[in-house]
Amino acid sequence: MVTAIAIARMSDLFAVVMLSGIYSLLSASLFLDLDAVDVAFTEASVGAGISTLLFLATLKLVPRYEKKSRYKPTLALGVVIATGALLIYGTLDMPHFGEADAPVHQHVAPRYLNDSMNEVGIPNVVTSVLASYRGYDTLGETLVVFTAGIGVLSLLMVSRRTKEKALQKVPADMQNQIILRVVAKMMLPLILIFALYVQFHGDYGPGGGFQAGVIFAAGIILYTMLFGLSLTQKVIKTEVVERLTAFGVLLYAGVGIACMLLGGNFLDYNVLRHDPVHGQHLGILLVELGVGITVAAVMVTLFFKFTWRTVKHKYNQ
Amino acid sequence: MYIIPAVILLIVMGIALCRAFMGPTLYDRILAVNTFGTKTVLFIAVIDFLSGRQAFLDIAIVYALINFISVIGILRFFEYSSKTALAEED
Amino acid sequence: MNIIGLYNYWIVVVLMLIGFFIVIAHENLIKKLVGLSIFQTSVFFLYISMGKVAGATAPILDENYQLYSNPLPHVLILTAIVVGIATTAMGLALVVRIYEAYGSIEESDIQVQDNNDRLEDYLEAYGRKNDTHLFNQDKDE
Amino acid sequence: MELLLDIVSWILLISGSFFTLTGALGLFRFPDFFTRTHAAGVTDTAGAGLILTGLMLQAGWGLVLAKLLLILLFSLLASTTACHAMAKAALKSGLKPQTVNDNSNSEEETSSKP
Repeated sequence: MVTAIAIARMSDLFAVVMLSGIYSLLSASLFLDLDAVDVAFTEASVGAGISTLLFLATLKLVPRYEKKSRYKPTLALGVVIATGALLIYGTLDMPHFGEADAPVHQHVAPRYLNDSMNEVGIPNVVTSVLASYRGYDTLGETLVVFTAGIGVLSLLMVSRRTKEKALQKVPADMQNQIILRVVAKMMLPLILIFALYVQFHGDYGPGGGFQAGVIFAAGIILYTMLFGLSLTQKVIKTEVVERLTAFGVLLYAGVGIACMLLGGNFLDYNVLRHDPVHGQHLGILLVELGVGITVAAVMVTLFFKFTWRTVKHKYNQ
Repeated sequence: MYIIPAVILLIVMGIALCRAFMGPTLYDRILAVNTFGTKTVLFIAVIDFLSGRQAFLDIAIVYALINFISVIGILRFFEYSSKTALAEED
Repeated sequence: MNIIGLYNYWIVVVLMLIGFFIVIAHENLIKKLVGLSIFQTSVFFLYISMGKVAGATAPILDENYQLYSNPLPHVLILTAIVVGIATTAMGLALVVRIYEAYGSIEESDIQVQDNNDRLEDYLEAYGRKNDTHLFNQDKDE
Repeated sequence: MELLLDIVSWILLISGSFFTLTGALGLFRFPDFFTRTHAAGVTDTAGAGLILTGLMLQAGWGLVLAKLLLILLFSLLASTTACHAMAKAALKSGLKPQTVNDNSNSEEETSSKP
């Protein structure tokens, strides 16, 4: 909370971004305290990692300082306080914090908790709800991520000729940071293996496609930051990454259609194998893989686009 | 027995946060962010043992990784604008 | 206890208001996006804190534990976070384009420029190109 | 044996906490950036190492131990490297270490950088 207030006050955008990094670390700890392990996982990797990096990448392209506003914020403050009073008045009827018999816990949650072991057969209820019970929803979310990737792609397009010209002129960054490079080289395989572990261990512990995708992307972004775009392009072609974005979504939807072909409903994994529980296992594994691929590819694409934009600007100067 | 390290780590996180708010130069802020991150990693590890359920160490690992990556990212930002880095006015 | 038991909602409300305030009171677009993400986090907190059951543990089934927190909010928020970053990235890309087009990311500057452009079109249409005194002068301050 | 392990890990945890606390005090009280880096960097390593070792003794053989080892490895690598990079970047950007006299730099922070 204090962090949020400090964010509101500061005019140096850079400090603001860093504080928002701390803020999301803090909120992830809070999520952990509230038993939301998977959410803490996601918030830590997304909020503290990727979003900070994206904000920084944008700050490279725009001015760093905020101008003093010409208007007095009294009106805004008034509106905010009025809203707050209404909201607090609204909370007075809410169930107390931590109560077990609140209405939220009555409806579908008991079924998930009691039956998912028999129906889906994996211990992490969050994963089973995510990938199996609410499979449509997750497909939708993956599509949203995909669409955002496409949107950024079209907004920040840099033509190939410009890229090639710019690469020859603009030198790679951080050439002189030898220690950083060596350490990053040591850490990179560990990061990637850990991402795979998160991906495939999501059934049993915290983790899953979303988190693994983000961690994988973070590893690749680390490499890009230290070794420059041209070297990364040799390892991972932009075109390949962009196709992988679509491939993930298609894999997800393909599993659904395969279920239909085998005589079940869309995304009804029970029919994938003879034993429904095995079918669920296979289905969740594939679907999570699809999610992971899409998320990782979209995040990498986003970062690439912002970085290319920076390179282009430097070239134009 | 785990409660003492947990409390001390919380205090330390508070102090690091103060430094991040005050920080005369930007580098102080980065340093505070880094310290805050490592202390969070330790805190989560200790909390895992405190709650007796050790399934959540993955999160601590993610924190350690992300912390490193974001510090590198911040430093890389300064490869471009190192001259303006010191001219901070609050 | 009666009212204190609601403290989690109050934290949510305060966070939400801070985010809201940043969004409406600041003119810098990046600051607005940061405010938006604070707002977002407050909603996440609302959901997650509703799902918490006192004395329960994380919803990963284990024989040693009986009481689990509600997994449903976790699922919703998990996907919401990732979607949130995707939309934030979209917003950032828009900010970059706006900066390239206008040379500023302050809302008021952009508005001034837009108005001037419209005025210019209008004057041109009526053949009064030389009435430049009508322009808002604090275009590039 | 159990008791011995408990005692040792107890000592490690307490001393690790002590180190982190002193480090934080240093971070808070020291006069300029480089001394702060020194305080934070050294105690990060020592404190994190001690606390994680203490936890490891409690963990017993298994996946938990491996994960703790991994965290230890990461924090040893990452925090020291980050401190080094920060000090280097700060020095390059023109931030001068505070000196005791005008002619002699205080050794500690200059020796940590190549």
